[in-house]
Amino acid sequence: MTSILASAEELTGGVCCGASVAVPREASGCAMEAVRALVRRRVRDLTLIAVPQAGFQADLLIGAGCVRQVEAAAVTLGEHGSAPRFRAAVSAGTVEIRDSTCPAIHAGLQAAEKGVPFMPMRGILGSDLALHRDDWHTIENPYGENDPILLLPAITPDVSLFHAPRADREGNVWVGVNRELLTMAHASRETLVTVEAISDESLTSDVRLAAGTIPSLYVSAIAEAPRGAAPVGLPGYYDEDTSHLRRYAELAQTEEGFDRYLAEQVIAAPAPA
Amino acid sequence: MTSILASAEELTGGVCCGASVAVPREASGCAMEAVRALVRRRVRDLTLIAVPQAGFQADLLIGAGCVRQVEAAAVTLGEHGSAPRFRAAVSAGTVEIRDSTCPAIHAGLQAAEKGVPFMPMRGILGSDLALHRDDWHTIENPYGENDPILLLPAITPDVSLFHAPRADREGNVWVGVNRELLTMAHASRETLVTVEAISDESLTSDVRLAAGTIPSLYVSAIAEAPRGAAPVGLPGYYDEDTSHLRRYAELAQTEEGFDRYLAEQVIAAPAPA
Amino acid sequence: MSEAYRPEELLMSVVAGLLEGARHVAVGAISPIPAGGALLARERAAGRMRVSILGSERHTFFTDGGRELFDCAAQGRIDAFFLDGAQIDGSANINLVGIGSYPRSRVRFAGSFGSAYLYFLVPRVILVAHEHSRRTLVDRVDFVSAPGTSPPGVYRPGGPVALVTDRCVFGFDRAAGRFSLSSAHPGQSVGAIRDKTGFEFTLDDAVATTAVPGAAALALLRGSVREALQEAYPEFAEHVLGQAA
Amino acid sequence: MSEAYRPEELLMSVVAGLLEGARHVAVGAISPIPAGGALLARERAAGRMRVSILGSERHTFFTDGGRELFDCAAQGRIDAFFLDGAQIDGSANINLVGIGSYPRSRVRFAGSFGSAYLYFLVPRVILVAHEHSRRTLVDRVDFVSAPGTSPPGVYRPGGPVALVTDRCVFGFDRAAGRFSLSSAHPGQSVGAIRDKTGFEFTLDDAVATTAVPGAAALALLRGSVREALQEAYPEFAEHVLGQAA
Repeated sequence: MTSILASAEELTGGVCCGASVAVPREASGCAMEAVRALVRRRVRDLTLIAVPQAGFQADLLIGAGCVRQVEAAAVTLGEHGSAPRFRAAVSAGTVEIRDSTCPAIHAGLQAAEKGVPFMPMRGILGSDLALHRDDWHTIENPYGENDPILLLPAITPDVSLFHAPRADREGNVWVGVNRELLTMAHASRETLVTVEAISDESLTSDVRLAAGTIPSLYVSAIAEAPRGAAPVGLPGYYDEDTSHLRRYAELAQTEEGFDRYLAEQVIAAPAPA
Repeated sequence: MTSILASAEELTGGVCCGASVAVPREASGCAMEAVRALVRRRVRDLTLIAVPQAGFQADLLIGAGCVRQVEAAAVTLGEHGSAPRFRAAVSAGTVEIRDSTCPAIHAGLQAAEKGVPFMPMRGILGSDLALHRDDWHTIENPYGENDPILLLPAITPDVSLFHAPRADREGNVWVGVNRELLTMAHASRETLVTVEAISDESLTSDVRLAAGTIPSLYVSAIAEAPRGAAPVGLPGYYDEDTSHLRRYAELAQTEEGFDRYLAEQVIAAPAPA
Repeated sequence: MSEAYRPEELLMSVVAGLLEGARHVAVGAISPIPAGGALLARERAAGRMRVSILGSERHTFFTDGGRELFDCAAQGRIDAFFLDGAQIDGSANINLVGIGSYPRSRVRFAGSFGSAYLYFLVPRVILVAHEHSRRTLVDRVDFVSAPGTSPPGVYRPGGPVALVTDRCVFGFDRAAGRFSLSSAHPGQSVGAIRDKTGFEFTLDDAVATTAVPGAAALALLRGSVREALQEAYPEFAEHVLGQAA
Repeated sequence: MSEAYRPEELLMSVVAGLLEGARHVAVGAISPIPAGGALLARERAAGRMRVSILGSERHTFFTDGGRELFDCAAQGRIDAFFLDGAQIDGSANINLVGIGSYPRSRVRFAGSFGSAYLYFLVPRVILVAHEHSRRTLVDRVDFVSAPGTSPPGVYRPGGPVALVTDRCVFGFDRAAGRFSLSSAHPGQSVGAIRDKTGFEFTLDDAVATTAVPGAAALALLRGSVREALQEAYPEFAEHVLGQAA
C-alpha cells in the first residue's frame, strides 16, 4: 500500500546511488523539492531518464554531480536558454548522454507498461541517433516487404519522480491530462510523488476525477510539498519564478557560479521537518 | 471538423457494406440505437471487431445477417447466457469467427494508434488461438536468447461506433475512464458516436473533464440519442432493461423467435426524425 | 461441532485459503465464488491485500481502459487470478471456445477472453470448475484456449496452482504437468472423484478432507463479504449469503 | 504601395502561404513565427484548419499525454509541422545535437526532440532557419538528428517541403535530394544568398521576390493572430505584433 511520508526528504530517502530515475518534462510537474533533497543527500551515479526532455531539474542534478548517464530527447532550459551544466558535462565527458527522440522514450515506457521487451517504431532510420544506440535494432517488418523497422527496448525505471496537484489518503494521485505520468508509474518499479496537497476527498469516487487519476497501486509513496515544483511552475496552479530561473541560467554558466547557486538555494535551504 | 447529425440513422448512413466496425464491450457504452439503424438499413458483410468482447449488439447484427466476420475475445450475453445467434452462425459456418484474446485486441488497436505495423505480446504461444491465426507471427526476441514472442498485426477499423454520456458542440466526447473508446477513436479511420446529450459547455476548458475526453479531431460525427444504449445499460447513467434482454435471450434461441424480436423491436420501431 | 454451511461457502473458504499471502487478487466478470473467496481472504489479510473485481465500479480502480488489467498483470502487479473452462484437461489446458472441430464448432462457447494471456502471466491462477463431471474434466480439450504448461524458453512467470471443483481440490505440479488430489470435500470419496473425472491424476501422500469454514469464516462471509458483494452480485449476495444454510 | 512590415511579419506571411490546404498544423514549443504563420493560415481557411500549438493550453487539445502528438502524426492526422536546426545541410539533414565529434560534442545543443520521428511522418515539414549563414546552412551536418531523405524501402510518408530563412525561401526536391531557391526576400540578391549559404542549391526557373504581406494579412497578424498568440508568446505578441513596423 502507498506510504504517506512527511517530507520530500523522507520520500526520496530510499533512492540509491546508481538508480535509474525517470522525470517528466517541466510542463507536466517537476518534483523540485525532492530533487533538491537528492542533491543535499549527495546521491551519485544516477541514470536520469527524461520523459521525454528535461530542463532545470536535470541541469541541477548534473551540475551537483549526481548523474552518471542521461537518456533524453533534449535537455534545455527552454526560454531561459541552453542547459549550461548539461552542456559542459557532455563536452567534458563527465556525463554519458544517450540521445533519443521524444516518441522513442514514450514507446520504451509503453513497452515496460505492457511487459514486452521492445516496441517497434517508425522513423529514426538513417539518423545518427540510430547509429549510436546499440540497444536499438532494425528488423524486417514481417507484415511488409523490403520494409525495415526499428525496435526499441523497454524502459523500466527504478524510480519515477514527479510532482502533482493533489493526492488522496489512499495514495491515488491526480494528474489530469498529463498522462505520461500515468505511463511512467505503470512502467516503473517504484513511483515517488510530491503533491501540493493530500485531500480527504477520494479521487476514485468521482468519475470526473477518476479519469485523470493514477491509482495508488502504482504509487509507492507520496509526500506533501506545497509549491514543490518551484521555481519551475505547475501549469494551472502557479507560474514559474522567471527571475529565479534567469539568475540560475546566468550563474550556471560557470562551475563557480553554479556552486554559489547550490550553496545559496539548495544546501542552505533548511530541509522541511 | 466533426459533423453534428440529427439522428443515429443519419450518423450511420455512410457505413458501407463490407466495412470493418469496432464496437466496445457493453460496460463501456453500446450505440444500440445506431446498431438498430444499421439493421434497418440492411447493411451487409460487416467485419465486426469486438473491443475486446461483445454481447447483445453483436448477436443482433449477426442474427440480422449484417455480419460476415467477427474478431473477438468473446461473444456472450453475460448474465443472460450465451449469444444464441452468434453460436448458431458459427456452427453453421455463416459467419467467420477470428478468435482472439482480450489483450491482443487492445494491443492491435494500440499498434494502429501508434502507426506501427505490429505489436509484440507475451503469452498466447502454444494455444490453438495462435495455431489458427495466420496473421500472428512468432519471432525470436532480439533482446533475449531462446525467447520466442508473438507479433500481432495492427487493427485499423474502418469505423468505431459507440455511445457516450455527453459531447460538446465542437464534437469533443466525454468517456471518463472508458479509455478503450479513446484508443478506438485514435486507431480508426472514422469514429461515429451517439451521446445522451450534446451540451453547450466545452469539454476541453475544464481540466477535470478534459482528462476523460476524446478530442473532436478523432470524432467524425456525433448524434444525440437519449437512452441510446438501451436496452443495454450505460453504467452510472441507467441500468440495463433486464426483462427486455431476458426475453431477447429466449426468443433468439430460434431463428423464428429472433425474426419476431426483430420485427417487433427493431424494424417496427419508428426511426427518429 | 462445525456450523452448517452452504456448498458455495465451502468453496469460498477454499479459495480464500489458496490466496494467502497474495498482495493483489483480480477476479473476472461473473465469478461470484472467486469474488467472495477473495474478499474473505482480504478480510483476513488486515490491509495487506487488494482485490479488484472486474465489472464492479467500487472494487475496480483501473483508469486506463480495458487494457489496464492485462498491462497490470504483465507488470507483475497481479498475484492471483481465476479461470474456468467449458473443458479442462489433465494437463490443465482449458477450452472456452467450442466442442467439435474448429472453427465450425458443434457447440460454440463465448470465447477465450483474456485466458490465453493471463494464464501465462499471473503467478497463481486458480482454476474453478462448477460441474465436476467427465463432460467438463476431460482427457484432452477440443480446443486449447490457453495451455496449462509451456516448453522451456517460453516466457511464463504464471500458470495454474490448483483446480477447485464442487467435489474436491486438486493441486497442479507444473514440472510434471499434472494434477494431484489435495483434498476431497466432506462426503466425497477418492473413488467417486476418480469416477467423475475424465483425466488421470495422482494422489497426495495423504488426501485430506477439505477444511470446512469455521464460525469466524462464516460470520465474515455472511457479514462484510456479503455486503461487499452486494454491488457486483446482488442476487448471489442475497440468496446464497443472505440466509443461514 | 505596400505597407511597412516587420521581418517577422514577412516570415509569418510566407509560412502561412506554405500551409494552404492543410487540415491540421502542429507547431512545436518556442516557435513564435511558425505559430503566427499557422494562425494566419487558419484565419484564411474559414474553419477548415486546426492549429495545435504545443506548450499552449488553449491551442492544444491533446488528452493522451506526451505521446499523443507523435501517435497523431503516425495516424496521418497532422499535415504540417516545423523543424529547425543548429545546422541544416544541402540534403536537408538537420542537426540539433552538437558541433564536433559525438558524443563529446565541442558545442552541445539541447537534443533532437521529436525531429527524428516527425520528419518521417508529417507530409509537409517546413524548415525554419532564423540565421541564414554559412555557420547554420552547411555542406554537411556534424550529426544527423534526422535525415532529409531516405532510401527506397524506408517507410516515409513525410519530409521537408521548404526551408524558410531570413533571406529567402528554398523549395526541396525530395527525388533529387536538394534545395532550389524559390524566392528571395526583398533586398536580397541571388549572389548574396549564395555567398551566405554553405550548401549548393539550384535556382527555380524564375526566382521570384518573396511576396510581402498585404494590408489584409497585416491586419490579421496585428489583430486576431496577435490575440491568439498572447497566451503562448506574450512577449512576442506584444513587441513584434503589438506595434506597427
